[in-house]
Amino acid sequence: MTLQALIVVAAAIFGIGVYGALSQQSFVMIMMGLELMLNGTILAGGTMWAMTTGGSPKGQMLVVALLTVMAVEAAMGFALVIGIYRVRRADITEKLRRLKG
Amino acid sequence: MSALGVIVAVLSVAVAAAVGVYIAAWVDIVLARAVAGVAVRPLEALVAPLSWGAAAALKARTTTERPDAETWALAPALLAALAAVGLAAVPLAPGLLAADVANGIVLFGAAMALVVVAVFLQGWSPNSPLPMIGGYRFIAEGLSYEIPLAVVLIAAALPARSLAIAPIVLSQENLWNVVRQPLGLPLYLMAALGLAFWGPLALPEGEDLAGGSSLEVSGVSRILWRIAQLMILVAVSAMGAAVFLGGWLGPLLPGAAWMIAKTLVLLVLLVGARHLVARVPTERYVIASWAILIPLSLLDVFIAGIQALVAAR
Amino acid sequence: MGLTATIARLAASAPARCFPLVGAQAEEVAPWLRLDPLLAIVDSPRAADVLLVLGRSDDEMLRAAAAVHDAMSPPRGVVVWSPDGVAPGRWPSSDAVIVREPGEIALTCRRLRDDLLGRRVTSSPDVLPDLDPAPWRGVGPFGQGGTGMTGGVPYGRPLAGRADDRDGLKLDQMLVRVGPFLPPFPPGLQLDVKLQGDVIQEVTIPAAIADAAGSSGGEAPLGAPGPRGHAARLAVAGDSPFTAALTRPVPIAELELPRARHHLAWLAEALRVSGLEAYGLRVLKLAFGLDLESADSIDALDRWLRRNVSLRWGTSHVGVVTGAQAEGLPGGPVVRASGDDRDARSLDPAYQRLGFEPVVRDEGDALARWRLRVAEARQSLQLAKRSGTSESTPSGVAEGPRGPLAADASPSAGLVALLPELLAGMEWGDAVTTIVSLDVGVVEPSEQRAAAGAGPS
Amino acid sequence: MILDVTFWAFAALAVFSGWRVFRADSMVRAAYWLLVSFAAVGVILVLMKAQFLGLILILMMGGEMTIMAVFMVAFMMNPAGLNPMTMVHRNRVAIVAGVVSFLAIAALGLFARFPTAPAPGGVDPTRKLGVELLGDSMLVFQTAGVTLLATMIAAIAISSARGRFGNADEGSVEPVQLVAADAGDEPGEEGPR
Repeated sequence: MTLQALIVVAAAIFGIGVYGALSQQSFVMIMMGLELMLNGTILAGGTMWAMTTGGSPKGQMLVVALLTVMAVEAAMGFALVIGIYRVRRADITEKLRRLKG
Repeated sequence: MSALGVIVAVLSVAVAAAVGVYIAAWVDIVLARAVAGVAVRPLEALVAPLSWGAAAALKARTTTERPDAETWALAPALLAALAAVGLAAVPLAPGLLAADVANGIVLFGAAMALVVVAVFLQGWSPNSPLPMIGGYRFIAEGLSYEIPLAVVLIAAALPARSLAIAPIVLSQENLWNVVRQPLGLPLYLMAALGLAFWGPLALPEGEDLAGGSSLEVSGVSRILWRIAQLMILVAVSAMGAAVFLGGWLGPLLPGAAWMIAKTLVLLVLLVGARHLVARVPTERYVIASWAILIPLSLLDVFIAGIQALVAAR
Repeated sequence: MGLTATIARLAASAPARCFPLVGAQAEEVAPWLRLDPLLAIVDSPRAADVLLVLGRSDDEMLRAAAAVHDAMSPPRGVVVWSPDGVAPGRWPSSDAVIVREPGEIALTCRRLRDDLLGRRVTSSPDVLPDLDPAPWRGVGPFGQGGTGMTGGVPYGRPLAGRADDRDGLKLDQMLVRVGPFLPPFPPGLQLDVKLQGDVIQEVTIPAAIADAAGSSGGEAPLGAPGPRGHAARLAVAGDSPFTAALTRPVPIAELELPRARHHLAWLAEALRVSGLEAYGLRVLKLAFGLDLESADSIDALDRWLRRNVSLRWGTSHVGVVTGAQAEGLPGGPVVRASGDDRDARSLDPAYQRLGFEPVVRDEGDALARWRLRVAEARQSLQLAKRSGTSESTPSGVAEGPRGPLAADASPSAGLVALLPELLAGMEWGDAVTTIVSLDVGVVEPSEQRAAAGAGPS
Repeated sequence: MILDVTFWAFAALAVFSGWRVFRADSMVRAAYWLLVSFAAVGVILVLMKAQFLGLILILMMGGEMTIMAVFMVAFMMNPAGLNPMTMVHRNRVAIVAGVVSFLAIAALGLFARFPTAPAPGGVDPTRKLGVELLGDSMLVFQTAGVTLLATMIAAIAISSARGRFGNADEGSVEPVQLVAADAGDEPGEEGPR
């Protein structure tokens, strides 16, 4: 369990997340891609804290911040999905030609 | 911890789970007979869980039309595994702790937060309407029991200044948390009923859904699911005993005996609730939880915080 | 001795788990089976050893029963009992065990279960062919259905349609046919329900059940589950004292004790559906052994009901039948719980001499109906005690436990017709509470069809 | 040794389940594969002595993924995977982007030089994190709290049916011709789904 190995794993998770976020049509699936990217980021952040900071809590702070970001992303994402669905009956990106309300 | 210690601790979890489940089933039968006004015959009732289990196990497993077979098979195993993790986080006697982690309360909370996944899968997988409604119900009420559960556990951890459970037990040397935080245990027990989808909060498996999420289950899976559910009850009882009733602390008797006695008291309370309290409608439970139980649990943690501040001065 | 033998021996000491299908003229028998220690009445056919076909059923019910049978997990067996000497040809599988005396039902089930465990009897085979209700129809590149990515009718079933809901979103709506053997429902009650989550959007009473029999038969996952003995259905049963009272004088005690017994048996069932099965059994025992001296027990029961906060919580303000709705009903406890004092007994001179005053409550909700029935049971005991040998006066209308009986009418048709109006917008749990609190007596789909035809337009 | 084996097992699980998320036909399975990925990362964090963070991650994600599963079922067609499903666009571009970002970050991890200062284990990390959260980084922590509060309010405002100017579905509707064009692509829009 070396830093290099951990970063490669985190990169793999992040890469899959990028693929998902770019390729999926459904809003919820796009959010899953974003979450997966954040998952990789959390792993990388945790790795940096565990391997390079000598236990300084600032590294863990970063992960806490990432968890907050994830919560915000999920909540706002779901709210937007509901909002757009309510107005446009759209649940995939192709149904949205314009972002203007 | 030595290898031997680990083996002893893991074995103790297995034994505690098995014995606890058996006792819970027995208490359930005895109390049901007492409430129904039938001759209780406690010794005869000792065989009843075994014979019911055997009868269920001899049935073949049937399937529904196009179920999600893998997740269906996974659900009872997941529930049992989560209950075992929860039980492992509880010190059963001084030094006898399978999951000796610095964040025992968080471990317990994480395991219990995943129970919703197991119950939802159990309801979703058979591809059948009534079980699915049961699964959805459990998600709908999920936060209503999870938040009070987590908040009162945090409040109980405050006086100990630790998230590990052994220090929480030791912090009750002079005064048990059930006295120090009078709101804690009642709120915890109410949340525990929701978590174990048992009795008044058996919403996903209520009689109005003819058994709900486990309606379509047959054979060994059916009995496994019931065992896993009882394991959850045992785990929450043990945690409640450790965190609110002073765990192994007590005069004269050895620590383990006190722990067992206190766990049994909570277990009987929880099991008995099923026969005396009617099932609460989902919507009214959720409203009551957000309007009453969650504010009360926040009050509980607030009081605990002030007490901790005063004690620290 | 091997492990298997040990398990089999243990299993043999468990009660036989039965899933009863209650047909016409079986409600006098069905409720009391719960009191028998040889049996355990279960909620799901998946857990049952024995399918118990009680009473007379028509072909539609037998088709549904076949689906229930096939949902049971082997080893399984069938026991049939019918009051009119049994028509063995009716049940499609030939290996059904036929019982002639109601008293032998429990023992027969238990013996059959033991034989199944001991492999002396083979498990009964599937009745219906294991076929898809319709072939998969896919046209897309991945085998998916018709229009768009999600259209099509996999196995003959359309995917959920969308409709307005209370959140202003148009989400999927699920059409489910429930009954006729759903354990919390009165036996025979069948409803088409449009569900969104567990909110009921629309309820319709299947008008032509025969036309749709294929789907109700094939839908095993629907949990076609079963029956339970609802309180005695006295409406049609030919020999009940209430129908007898239509044409000839009947001692009042012989009317009032069965009425109290009916109400208590109903209460036992209502308690069971509310999650208090054990207490329900206590009430059922009380109902079974009811005599003129049971008044104190009923008082204790009433006190317990009033003090039980959780029951009040689950039933108050649920399923309110308004005064206007009650006016359209012929009468009965449901009407009296909505502030209407119609009771055929108040017109009977014999009852007037006893100082009879109908029990009335104003709230009209499920709680009012619960409390009213307990109060009526109490009152019935008092009347029976005071009546001595006095007899009722036949007038062409008699007050049955569910409402006024006339030669050609049962009180339940109006209640069934009221269901669509009453249940729309309710959560499933509240809807079940409401249906149970109405004490509908439906057994024959034909009767239900008549109700659908006569529904409010 | 045991640590390494455990780590690689969970690392493989995290990556495999992350990949399965976009290959599952059933919406519920997709959401729970993502949960498995998060749980595996949580376990890896615990192995790295960030016990509190790992457990909190699992605790949070258990709830969030369940909500996600319900959203998928509510908003997507074919939630149970009865129909095979792929719903992708610009697949090739996305694959290239994914591979490139993987290679870039992995290269950074492999070839950049990082200081070596492993964190100590025990109770310490959690305690230190607590002191940091309510000490030096109090402001950050408070900001996170306020952000979450703002998110809650915003989420309710966006998703609620009634807005300042009446019901959300009245008024703010896409221009007619675009709706018509959409309807051309997707004739099944109002049909059975």
